[in-house]
Amino acid sequence: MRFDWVADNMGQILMMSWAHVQVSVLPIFLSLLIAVPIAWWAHRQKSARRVLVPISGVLYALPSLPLFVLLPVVLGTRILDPLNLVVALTLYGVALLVRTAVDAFDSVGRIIRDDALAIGHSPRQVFWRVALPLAGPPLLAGTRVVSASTLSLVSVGALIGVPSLGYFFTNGYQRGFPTEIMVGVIGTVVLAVIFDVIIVVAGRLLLPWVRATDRRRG
Amino acid sequence: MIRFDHVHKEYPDGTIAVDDFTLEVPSHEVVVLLGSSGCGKTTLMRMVNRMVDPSSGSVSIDGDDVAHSDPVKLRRSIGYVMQSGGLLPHRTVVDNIATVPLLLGATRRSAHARASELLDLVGLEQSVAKRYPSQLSGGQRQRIGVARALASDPNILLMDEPFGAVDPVVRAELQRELLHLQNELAKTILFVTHDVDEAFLLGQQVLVLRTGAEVAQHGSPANILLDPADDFVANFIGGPRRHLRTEMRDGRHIVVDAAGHVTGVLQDDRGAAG
Amino acid sequence: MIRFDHVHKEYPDGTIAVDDFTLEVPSHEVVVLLGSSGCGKTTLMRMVNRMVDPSSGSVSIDGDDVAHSDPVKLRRSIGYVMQSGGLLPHRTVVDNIATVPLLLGATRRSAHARASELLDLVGLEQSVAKRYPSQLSGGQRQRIGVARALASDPNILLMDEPFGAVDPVVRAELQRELLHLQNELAKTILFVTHDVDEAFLLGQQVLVLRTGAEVAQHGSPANILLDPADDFVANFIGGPRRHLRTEMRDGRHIVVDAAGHVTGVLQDDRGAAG
Amino acid sequence: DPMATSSPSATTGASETAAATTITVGSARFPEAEIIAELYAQTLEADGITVKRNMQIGARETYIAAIKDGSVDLLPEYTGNLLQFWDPKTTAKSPEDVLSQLRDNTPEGLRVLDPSSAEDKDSWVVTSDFSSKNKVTSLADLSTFGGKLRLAGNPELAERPYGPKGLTDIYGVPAANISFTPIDDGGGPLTVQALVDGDVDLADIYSTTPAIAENNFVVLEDPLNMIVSQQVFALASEKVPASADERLNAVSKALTTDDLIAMNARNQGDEKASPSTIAADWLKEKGLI
Amino acid sequence: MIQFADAFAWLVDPANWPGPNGITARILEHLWYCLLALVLALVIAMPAGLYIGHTGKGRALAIGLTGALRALPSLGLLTLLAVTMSLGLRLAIVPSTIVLAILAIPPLLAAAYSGVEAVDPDVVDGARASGLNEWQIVGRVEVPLAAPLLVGGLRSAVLQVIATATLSAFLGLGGLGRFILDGQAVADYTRMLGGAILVIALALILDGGILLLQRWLVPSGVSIALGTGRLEGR
Ligand SMILES: Nc1ncnc2c1ncn2[C@@H]1O[C@H](COP(=O)(O)OP(=O)(O)OP(=O)(O)O)[C@@H](O)[C@H]1O
Ligand SMILES: Nc1ncnc2c1ncn2[C@@H]1O[C@H](COP(=O)(O)OP(=O)(O)OP(=O)(O)O)[C@@H](O)[C@H]1O
Ligand SMILES: [Mg+2]
Ligand SMILES: [Mg+2]
Repeated sequence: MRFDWVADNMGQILMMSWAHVQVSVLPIFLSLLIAVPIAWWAHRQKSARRVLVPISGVLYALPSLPLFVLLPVVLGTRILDPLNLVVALTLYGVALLVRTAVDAFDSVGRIIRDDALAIGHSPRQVFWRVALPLAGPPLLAGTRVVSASTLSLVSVGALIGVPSLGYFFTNGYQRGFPTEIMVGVIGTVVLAVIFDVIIVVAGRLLLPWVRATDRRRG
Repeated sequence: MIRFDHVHKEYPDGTIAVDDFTLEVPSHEVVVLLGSSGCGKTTLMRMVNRMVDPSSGSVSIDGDDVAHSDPVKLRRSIGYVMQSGGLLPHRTVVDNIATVPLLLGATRRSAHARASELLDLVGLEQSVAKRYPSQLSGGQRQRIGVARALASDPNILLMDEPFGAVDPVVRAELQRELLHLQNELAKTILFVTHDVDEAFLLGQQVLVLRTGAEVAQHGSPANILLDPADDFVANFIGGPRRHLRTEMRDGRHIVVDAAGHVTGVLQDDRGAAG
Repeated sequence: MIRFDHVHKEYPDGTIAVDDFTLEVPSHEVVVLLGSSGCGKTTLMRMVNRMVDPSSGSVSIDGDDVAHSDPVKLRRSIGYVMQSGGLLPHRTVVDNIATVPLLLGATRRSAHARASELLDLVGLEQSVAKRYPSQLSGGQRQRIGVARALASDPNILLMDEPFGAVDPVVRAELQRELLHLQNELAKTILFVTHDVDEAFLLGQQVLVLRTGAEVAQHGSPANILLDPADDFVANFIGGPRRHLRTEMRDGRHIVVDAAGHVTGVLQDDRGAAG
Repeated sequence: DPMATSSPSATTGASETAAATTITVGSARFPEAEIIAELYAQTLEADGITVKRNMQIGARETYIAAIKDGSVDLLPEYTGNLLQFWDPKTTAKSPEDVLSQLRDNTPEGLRVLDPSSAEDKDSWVVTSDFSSKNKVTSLADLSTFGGKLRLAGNPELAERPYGPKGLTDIYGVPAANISFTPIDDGGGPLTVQALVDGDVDLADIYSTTPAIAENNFVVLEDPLNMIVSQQVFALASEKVPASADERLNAVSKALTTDDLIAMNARNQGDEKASPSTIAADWLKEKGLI
Repeated sequence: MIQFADAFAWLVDPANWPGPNGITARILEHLWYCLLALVLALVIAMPAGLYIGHTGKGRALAIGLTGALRALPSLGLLTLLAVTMSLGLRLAIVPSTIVLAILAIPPLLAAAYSGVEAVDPDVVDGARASGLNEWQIVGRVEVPLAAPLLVGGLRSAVLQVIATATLSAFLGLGGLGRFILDGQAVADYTRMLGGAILVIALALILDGGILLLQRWLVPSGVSIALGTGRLEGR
């Protein structure tokens, strides 16, 4: 590990990290925003579930590189548009989250939703006030997985010219320079940890009862 | 007043849960549905707040068929206490109690003030207000369930085995408190249980049900105890356990059931002498 | 004979579940541990088959400290019935019953033959043998639990609220059958419950426990009923519910408790007259 | 607009002034291209133009598409390869023919600035062992090579006229005798190592790669000019103001093949200097900024 | 959408199938890389996951580790290993296998420990009290009852590995990634798309295969016990 190189190139490292963050944030949000309604639908309707859950599984099997390359052709975007990456990563995020979210809603349980209805929540209120918050913990766990895998996948964008920490992989590879690749790997992991901490903290703020309840169990 | 009129319920899977049931629950009285598991008690009770709609027949409240009312509004106007408590695990106790007032548009402040009053009413300290349901004992949870059901001051309370999940000492306490509360509030209460002692303790009228919610006997507790309509009822309410005799032991009169097991001590020899 | 000798148990989180408990369970007798939730009953019982090891003190069976025995072998020699049944949900009824004999090296054929016998013994039809636990009613599951515990013909049976999850009619039936079984088999049974009636019905000796498994009273059912050691015991075993008097109604003597609730009908006037 | 006349292709982009424009400079995905792109970028910045960088985009197909759709505006290119890319059937060999045909084939909206004398060609290299043992010093010697020839190079080489196909078509090496392993490091360390380890016999390594000298590799001669002249030049879109051409041409004029080798050595050798440092140093040395 | 027609034409063209660079060979190479990696991952993740699930020890560590492994960028790891291990072209399979195994470990590990944890504690308690020893509890109770979750973990590991094995081509290895990388290098979208379709098809076929295997292997008692028998195979 050549620390002098790291120090000399800190500017570029930070720049690439920032670029990395920029393409990662949106897909994480979008996948949550898209997966939750899909999962709610799949959770409530057996027939929808039979179609949606396997389809989300198939998305997961898409190899990333051709997806990145072919999306501009499909979307009519420009070749280097980060939007391509955002769309592709969102697809993966949705693929990961739909199943988790369906399971999360299943775990809330008919009984508790039934109880909420029985005391006078409207079906819409049942979703917003009961099912969604109670599905919160597994959704949060799913979002953490999505965040980690998104941050790791962004670097494949280096193969199609979208700047990110992945630049250090291809460039370091071409130059036979482990330090540079390591910087990319460590940078990605550090970003993943930062994202994870942010998500966990957000979770604590949004789901205060989880901790209160956990403490009792020790 | 709640009226069931030739009510019948067949679930989509073909189960006939209720087969032609008719009953009038007078206002300000406690009527208990007593029967073993699966006989249709919960189904009957949930017809009142339209959680279940009858396949045929009708349920009406004070003469208005509930089928014509908006289910969400209807449910907000009826208190419902369930065996599991049915509390929202992600809301604090005070928020749980305040659920219905808040749904009805009360301000947070007034809803919480009401919740405070109710905590007093059901005999809980104010300190539990900020806890979550999982941080309470079973008995406390059931009290919160009752408080929540009372929050919007409904005329009708539906109680579905509300004390089934707590241990016997706490249960006895909760039963006493319910009687006390009812003395004060005089709600119309439909109460479901499979515990014979509980039914006889709480009900002004008791209905012993067979499968399909068929009424095996309907009457006052003493009535049923003294004159079981048939073997099913006699057996259900305890059979040999209810056939008592007294014995002398250690110089005192004790009461023994048909199988020879001691059930209590005779307090008053005059009574025993008839 | 099972002996608890100054047994103490502190769980890793600091909970003191049992605080200095001593007891001798005579062979071929049923001893009941009676107490409310969390008082340490299960902890005590599980020390016998080393599912829990005491922090100090010792448990011995027929004079041998269980601490010196191999836990797996020990458990195979003791029958254990739990509230939830604890059956293997992915094995058929017959395989569940045959678990221990198979572990002990019996052939499949002989283990299944034994399982068949046990099905008869606990009053189940042979037709349930091939079903899975989830396909049975609660009462049937508990019978299978008893059958499984008896499979290797153990001398000792540990029963942890075995009938707590079934409805009262079925429970009464199971209790009667257990008494009947015990008449035949004469096992040494340690039985845990929080149901006072059940304890008095089944136990030759009953221990009323407070928190920390402190013995509030130890004696025969009649003994405890007639002479509760203190207010705690009196209250636990029913308080006013056990203070009975008789009344005349419809020309018959009925028995009424202290709160005025009817508990039964007096069968025999001669008895009442003392 | 005073700049409108200074460049033949600036007719449509003329309304944009230098100061208001952000120019995106890109490069192919190998280190040298990024260094040259960095030379352009810093030159433009010295001129007061705001520059965005989008380096190491990929292979020619990708970055040419990117400059066409406006994702990037300025790229370093190599004359011969780009000509063959646009006109695979070309027979031009000399630098002059290549350049003029290249200009003819350049699509509307793009312009070819002055080429540099600096060249970086694909080159087929072998180890000195292989060379002496099999008496191979020229591509022409390969047709008589007895065994199977194991080739390595960039994946795109498989399709290039100077790749395996060229060896067959131009030098008569039977296609059946050739196997090709694509390695995605732009003739970098893995390719070099494959050659050193003897995993392959022949590798396509850019002629300015320091590793050729370091490992004593033999660059096979190309008597039939299969690999055409590869002068470095700047390919610009309309967004690059014509006023910048002069400065960019000045860079090309000052750049030599030896400069490329030296800069690559700084980038890939022990120093691992970053393209921007290397570019800044060179530009200062030449008095261009 | 024109590309799809072309890609299918490319796929059904018999000329593209035989030979060392043909589709058949690439599929076999691809499967081989995946198999190696999956076996390696299973050997590491299964015992570890079962141990954690059974004893509850090391759970926090496992959660942290799976999170960290998930965040490790495959491309970075691949290039790093290729550059540092200096194994050359012939042994490029080593870094590729390691990277793919690292990809497969998190879902397998998570499935193993959460699957075992999800088994009703009363059932385990009952088994222990009846005299099953710890191995018997794991083997006869926990593993069968966790089977559906274990298979779920295997399925997502397989999907990811099949999709990501395309990156192995980056090191000069074969596999279906060749079509994608080589196609990308020369903007041959037909070949790229064809390669991608092959990858997806392979993933789906394997996924279906595992599902069938699950139906066939998981005893009916488990499906009945978990109430999964009637549901669609999730
Ligand atoms: N949603 C449903 N779909 C199909 N069958 C149902 C449904 N709900 C209840 N049943 C069936 O209808 C019958 C009556 O059920 P119900 O819940 O009313 O009984 P219950 O008397 O309340 O029993 P418990 O004491 O166990 O609560 C039972 O056989 C039950 O299995
Ligand atoms: N593994 C454990 N770790 C920590 N505390 C425990 C553990 N098991 C039981 N306890 C605590 O020890 C005390 C006694 O528990 P135990 O299960 O023996 O009670 P019990 O009398 O069987 O109660 P119940 O009637 O609810 O079954 C309780 O406070 C319980 O919370
Ligand atoms: Mg019910
Ligand atoms: Mg217990």
